[in-house]
Amino acid sequence: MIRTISHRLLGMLVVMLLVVTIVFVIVRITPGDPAAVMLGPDATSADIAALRTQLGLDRPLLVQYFQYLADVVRGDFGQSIFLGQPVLRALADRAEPTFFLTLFSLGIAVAIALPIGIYSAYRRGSAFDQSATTVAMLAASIPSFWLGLLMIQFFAVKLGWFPTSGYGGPGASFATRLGHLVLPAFALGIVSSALIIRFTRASMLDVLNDDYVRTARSKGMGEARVILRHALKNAMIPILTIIGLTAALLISGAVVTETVFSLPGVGNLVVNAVLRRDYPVIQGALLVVAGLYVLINFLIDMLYILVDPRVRY
Amino acid sequence: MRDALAPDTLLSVRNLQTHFVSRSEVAKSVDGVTFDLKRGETVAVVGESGSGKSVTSLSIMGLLAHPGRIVGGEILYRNRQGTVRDLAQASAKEMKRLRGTEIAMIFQEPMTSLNPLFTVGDQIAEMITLHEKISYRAALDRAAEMLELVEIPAARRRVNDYPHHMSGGMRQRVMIALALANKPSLLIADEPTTALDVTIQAQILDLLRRLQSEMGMSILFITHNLGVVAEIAREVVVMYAGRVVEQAPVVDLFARPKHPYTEGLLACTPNAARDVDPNGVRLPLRPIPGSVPPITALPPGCTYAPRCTYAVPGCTGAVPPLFSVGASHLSRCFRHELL
Amino acid sequence: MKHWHKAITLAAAAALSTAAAYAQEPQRGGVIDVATIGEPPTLDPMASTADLVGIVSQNIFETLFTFGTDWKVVPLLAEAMPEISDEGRVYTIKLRQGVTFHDGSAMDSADVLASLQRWQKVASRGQQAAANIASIEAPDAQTIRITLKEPYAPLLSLLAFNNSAAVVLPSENMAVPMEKPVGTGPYMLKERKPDQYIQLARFDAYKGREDASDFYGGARHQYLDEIRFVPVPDPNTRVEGAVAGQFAYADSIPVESVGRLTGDKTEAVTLKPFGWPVFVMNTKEGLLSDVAKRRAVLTALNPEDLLIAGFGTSDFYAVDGSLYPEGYAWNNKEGVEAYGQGDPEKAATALSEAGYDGTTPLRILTSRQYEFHYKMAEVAAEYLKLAGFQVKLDVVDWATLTQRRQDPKAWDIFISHSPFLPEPSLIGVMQDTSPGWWVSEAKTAALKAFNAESDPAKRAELFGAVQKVFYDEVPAFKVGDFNAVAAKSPKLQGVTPAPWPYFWNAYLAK
Amino acid sequence: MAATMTAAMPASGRSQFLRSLLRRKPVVIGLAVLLLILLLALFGPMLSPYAASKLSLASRLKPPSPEHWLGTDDFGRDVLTRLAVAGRLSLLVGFSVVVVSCVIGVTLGLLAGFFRRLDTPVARLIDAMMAFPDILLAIALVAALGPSVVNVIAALGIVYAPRLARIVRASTLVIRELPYVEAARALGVSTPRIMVRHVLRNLLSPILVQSTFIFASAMLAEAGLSFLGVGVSPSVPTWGTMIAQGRQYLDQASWIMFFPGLAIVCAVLSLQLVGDGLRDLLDPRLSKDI
Amino acid sequence: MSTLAHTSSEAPLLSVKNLETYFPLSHGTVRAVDGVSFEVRRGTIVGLVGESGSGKTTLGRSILRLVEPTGGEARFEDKDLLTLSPREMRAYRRRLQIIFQDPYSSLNPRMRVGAILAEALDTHGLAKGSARAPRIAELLTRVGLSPEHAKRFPHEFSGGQRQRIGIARALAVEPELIVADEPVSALDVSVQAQILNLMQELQKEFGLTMLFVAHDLSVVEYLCDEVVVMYLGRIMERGPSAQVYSRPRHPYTKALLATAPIPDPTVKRERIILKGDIPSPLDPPSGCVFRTRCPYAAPICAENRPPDEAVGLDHFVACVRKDELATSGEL
Repeated sequence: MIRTISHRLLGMLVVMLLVVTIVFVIVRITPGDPAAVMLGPDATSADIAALRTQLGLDRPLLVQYFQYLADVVRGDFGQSIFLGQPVLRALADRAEPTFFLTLFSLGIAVAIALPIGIYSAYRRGSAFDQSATTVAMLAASIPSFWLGLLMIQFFAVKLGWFPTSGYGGPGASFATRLGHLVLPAFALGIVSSALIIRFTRASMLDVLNDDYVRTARSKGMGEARVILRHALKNAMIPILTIIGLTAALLISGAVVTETVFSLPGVGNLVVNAVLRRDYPVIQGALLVVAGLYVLINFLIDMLYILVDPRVRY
Repeated sequence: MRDALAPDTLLSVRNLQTHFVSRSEVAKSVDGVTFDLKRGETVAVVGESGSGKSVTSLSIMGLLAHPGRIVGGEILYRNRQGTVRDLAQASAKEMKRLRGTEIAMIFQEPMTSLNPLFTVGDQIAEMITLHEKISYRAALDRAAEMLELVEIPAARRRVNDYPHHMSGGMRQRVMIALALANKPSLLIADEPTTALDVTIQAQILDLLRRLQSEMGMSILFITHNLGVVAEIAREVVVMYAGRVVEQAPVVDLFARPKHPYTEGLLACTPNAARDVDPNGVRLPLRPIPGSVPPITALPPGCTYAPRCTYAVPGCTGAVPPLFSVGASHLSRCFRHELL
Repeated sequence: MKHWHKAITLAAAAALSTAAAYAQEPQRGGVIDVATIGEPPTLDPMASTADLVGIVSQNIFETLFTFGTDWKVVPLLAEAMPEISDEGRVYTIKLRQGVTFHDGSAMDSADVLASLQRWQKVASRGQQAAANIASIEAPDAQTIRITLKEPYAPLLSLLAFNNSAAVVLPSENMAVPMEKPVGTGPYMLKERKPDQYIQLARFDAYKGREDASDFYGGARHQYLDEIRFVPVPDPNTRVEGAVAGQFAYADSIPVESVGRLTGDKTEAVTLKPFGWPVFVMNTKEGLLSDVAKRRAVLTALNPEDLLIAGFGTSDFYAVDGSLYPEGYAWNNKEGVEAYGQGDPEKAATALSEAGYDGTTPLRILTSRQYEFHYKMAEVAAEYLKLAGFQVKLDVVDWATLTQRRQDPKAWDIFISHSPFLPEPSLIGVMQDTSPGWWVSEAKTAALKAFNAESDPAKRAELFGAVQKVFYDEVPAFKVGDFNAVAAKSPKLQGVTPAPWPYFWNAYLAK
Repeated sequence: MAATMTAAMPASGRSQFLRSLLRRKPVVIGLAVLLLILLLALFGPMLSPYAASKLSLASRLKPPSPEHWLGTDDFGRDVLTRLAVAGRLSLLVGFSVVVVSCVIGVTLGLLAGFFRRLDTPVARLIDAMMAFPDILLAIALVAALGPSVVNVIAALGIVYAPRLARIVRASTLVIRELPYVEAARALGVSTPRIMVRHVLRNLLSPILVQSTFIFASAMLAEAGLSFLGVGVSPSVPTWGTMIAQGRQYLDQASWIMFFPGLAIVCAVLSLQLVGDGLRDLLDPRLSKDI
Repeated sequence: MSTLAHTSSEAPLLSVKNLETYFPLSHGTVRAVDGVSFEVRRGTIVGLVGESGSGKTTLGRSILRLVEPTGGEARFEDKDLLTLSPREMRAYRRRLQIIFQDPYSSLNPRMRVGAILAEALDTHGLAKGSARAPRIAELLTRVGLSPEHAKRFPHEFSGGQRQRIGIARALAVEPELIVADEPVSALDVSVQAQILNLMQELQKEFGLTMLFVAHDLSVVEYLCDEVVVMYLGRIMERGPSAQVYSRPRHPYTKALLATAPIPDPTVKRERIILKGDIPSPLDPPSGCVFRTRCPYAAPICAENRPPDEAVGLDHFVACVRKDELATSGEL
């Protein structure tokens, strides 16, 4: 078990290292001089040269790479050009809406998807299954920003049930802030539920064909118990994976949704950073989000170990 | 009909028909299967792939997968109260009550038939608590006893093991313990040793024989291996392409097969004593020509006719009935006299 | 086609009808949310010319002078208008007494001196002024003396500006970039969450002027407890938020959406006219370094079509070739006949006479930060194609545009806009160094005469000559005049329409 | 996965395969809609009496009518005509992304799956690439490369390549061990030939299925990027830029943004229907009815 | 044809010495084949029997280098196959072929039968150009199919027919040695005999040498001249089939024969039911690997690996107690 965990941990570290490397490569392929970009159009060439030296851009690429690596390990993701604050700090400031948005949309997606997926698999080929599958596919085909716009138009502007945008003003109560998340969370959750429905269904179908489900039935067990105790527990493993994956996808979905709803989250920050040419922020966000993804995957792996005795040795 | 069930008969399958109907085709997987199973006895159903032997067993259990449906015939079963019930007509609720208590089943794949996420003790205890009002603790104790019964070493400790800790043979023992936990009257064993090595197969057959003599249940034993049949069965039902082609007491069947298919099967199994001459020269085997027809495209009349060396044009005209060819010996062959 | 609109000064259009319902004595108290077009890159008003920086920071910081009605320069931190001596070379400025900074320290001439020095270094307008300034001294605690090299009329306007602004900071707070936003303004920074809000709270120790409020000048009343600037880059979201009553004030509403500003929670505020869209041409390099081709561009473009595309209906624009619309002292008709022809055929002829090869692309650099830029670009491209130009539209984001326009090799036309600046010499193309790089003897001569004159009447006349040169050499194409629309809650009273809206004097009606 | 491979549709069954594919109503609907969109994109602009980029300020923001079936936009351009032209680009982007990601993904996956020594590094690289959410990575790449159609295609191609690589790798690992590959090795067939004739050829169906999903994702992602203003230039009509542009007229001319959105939904949905149908047919695991 | 009369002086076609194939895993090493030595004479069929995990399949593949062995040698005529470079090995592959167990997965589902056979010919530059089609037709006819079958895809055939195609593929390159890896165990009983007959005919006709891997003892007894019994990666006993079957000299062989079910209800046999399971190949018992299940195990069995010792002509047994047990009459 300890070997399994340390093995996964090592794997995770390797992947993280590669993630950092990929981000470094992206930094490098950005055309133009980062120093010039940082200093803006009015900079003199002497200023640029000074900053290059200060940033170590005049050193060999490999040295720069290791420097970058060392910085990242120390949690130094650089300084936002536009905001004048450390990237990590800027990201942390915006974590809350993104976190809750992701959490709520995930909750909505799972709440919609699990029952539908399970029942679809159980009643495979039925009218319910067919319509659920089609609706799931439809949901996955809707651009979330488009859905968001339509929802703003209808629920916020026409009906006035929810705020149109933003995250409440300063000192807005938690409830108010959550109120701002209702529409975006639904826009995102509905779109993401599709993937979970399909996976739940597929993985339940898989499991329902397994021999031990037949064994369970041969014991004279009721269907509900067969499905919920024997089948679902086994199907949960791939489903958990997809839920974790969805969580990561939601972060990416948040990029678009936050922009539509003007939520001051990480996604919004990234889009603004692109428009402001604030490269350190883009890179930092990439690193953090990818890191979260790797971490979520690792945690799911660990969860497997809890759920599945087979991985436990 | 129900009254016609002899008192010592536990199960009587009569003209059972189970079809799998999909949009494009009908698979008559079981098409008129008839046999009886007496108390405390073992009947082996033997056949190659596609013969319908497994579907027969699942029909009895009421565990047919989705498009499969019993479309005709009866499965008469005498329950513990002594009432004869037709399982083909029984309600889902009644089947649920019978399964696991009176009728239990073990499967071909010991590796996958146990739920990997629960301990073996838990799975056996679950079987017990499903049908009996006893505490989980007590059920777990009973589970340990069952494991001891099936000769699992250090059974008390292994109750807490997960299936993946066990070998195939051990898992099949667990399956047997599970099946027998509620002391069923009928055990359906669907190719229980096929996936196992010979030395393990011998252990399991031995175990089944012992448990049967101790507990007195009837066994319906599904297999494709004539050697296993010879070892375990009292009565043999030979199936081919969904139909029973021959039925006889085991000694009779091997000594005097009355259906060309049975004869062919026995003849084509290599046997050095018979097929190698005293000088060590190997004589050619006598195989059955052709191959088993797909269940969705069966030939007319006698389904074995195209491969049969005795076949005459008349064989394809009508489905031959089961002819009585000796004491409790039946053959579905128009030309059984020739054998 | 000309002179359609007679109304001249700043007018609150829609506000009047509903205003009556709420007309009452100003109330103290309340908090407002103001939707702005984005997050200001900085709160240091010296460091940026961005309008947004000015809008936010003018509540925190104050300058020596500011603009009163009709863009007349009036004193703010200065006690009064300066004494000008030595043929306009020496400005002696008396400071107001008892003004304190947000940190509690008192303002004196040392602070002003340090601030003006910082301004000359940091601010682009300061650098412009510095070229003409010989020295700045603080002869006593309440006096500042600026000595010019030669008479320079724009100085006071420069000192009055709220962006790239000569704000007064505590002398110990001169770091670049600015560390603490401490000023003397009516509101002080409470909290800033980038991309989320900038929260300003009333500065209780504020010492304002006692004369009557006069546009940016005069008394500044602190009715509101708090002002929060909420960055909402997406114009639709601003509209939706305004309609839903989320914002008391939403800046820069796209004119298409004015129809949506209905209901009891919002109404349109039109600033008429606000400014002018401009196509700046690259006079330094490339296709348009040839004045004949620039003239062909001017001839080809039909301003009205461009304005329709950009602003929809004539309620929001005016076809006007004068660099300043009627109502400004600078308004005149010199050279305007070259404007508004919209004759691509004539342009085509001119173009072939100018020797255009028909293949070199005319690169138009624009962005969608301001939707009307992009729309005008689309329409202009059609006209220029008709005139025979090979047109290449480069639509980039604003950051790229501001960066790329610095490179004379990268573009031929870029699209921008400007409010009507109180001082003409501050207009972008009038600077030799600003992108476009318009330099000519005629320009220099006309501007020099204009800047050196201090008598306003004479200056107005001299500006005609400047405009004449503008139309003669076509360093840029002024598309017309346009109005700015903002959304305002009917409850929010006391807001004067202004290019840089300010919220002192504003109050919430009950 | 092994079952998928061995039971993958053999070519002779092509006509039969097509028949059973066409028996599925969702697939037929999907194919029909796709065909319609393709025809619209290819021939719509030719048939339309309007030029896609011709401005006509006199007829701005006209609602759908017999003259303009889907109305006009803020420049008075015919929305239907633009929709068709934009469809070309959106489809082109989707298709090119599929090609790019196939080339990268299949090569990587095949190499990793076939050569044990390459497996771990490539697998980790795939893991690392997959750690970046698609839109976010695309944004970063486009920001780095600069916004243009080609760069958007390149960025999305890179973003989706690992998905294919992963599937190809997993399948290759399985197929590599299958007896028919062993048989080829036992015969002395060269490795490149085995990779192409025995492995790749049996991977075509999963690649095809995955390609339809990548196509769909790429169209959605392109629309998202364009909507955010970090994708292709707004002067290039794609469905995404049309939505972004129509957004400000949501209230007075909702058709400008509604129809491109609908077009995306239709295209993506039909791609998914077709992909799903293919998968059901090619993956017996999910379609063993009997 | 093949009789039990052989002379051991004849040079073997294949001679395996101390062959080892180890698979390193993250938590140990699986010794799938652990020091195996035997010989196969030209023109004979040698059966390789054992239960699952005995390493019989790995051994067959190791000789063909479809799995890379980790040690020992496999001499084909006078050349050690294990020392050949991949390029040299490729040339040798024409002489060594394999027939697989699973007739479904051993044929590429996307290739027509003709193409499958053509690939075999192409690889070794055989039957080029116009000779191609007749050669393919000939091969198909020889294995009992018809030439028209070349145009079909594998899924259009039954299991038995596919196995025939697999055999035709192996025959296409005219090999000398064929490793038949459980070629009939996936087939229906009624079809098995067809394939066994075919293989025998071909063996006689082409003078093939065959290593026949199987778990069905009766098939091996019938078909093979010699038999090699494996358990946990090692050889327990090997020798002429008639001898081994009539008088097994290893307790394992004896148990194996005793537990194999015989399709005759009248036969009554001594039942030897082995206790327990096959140990994990990750952690095999010391000394004799069979001792944990052996009814005759003694403390000495745990000490050293029992050597292969001759107990008759070409008959070898690896058991330290073989003589003791023989004298006591237990074996």
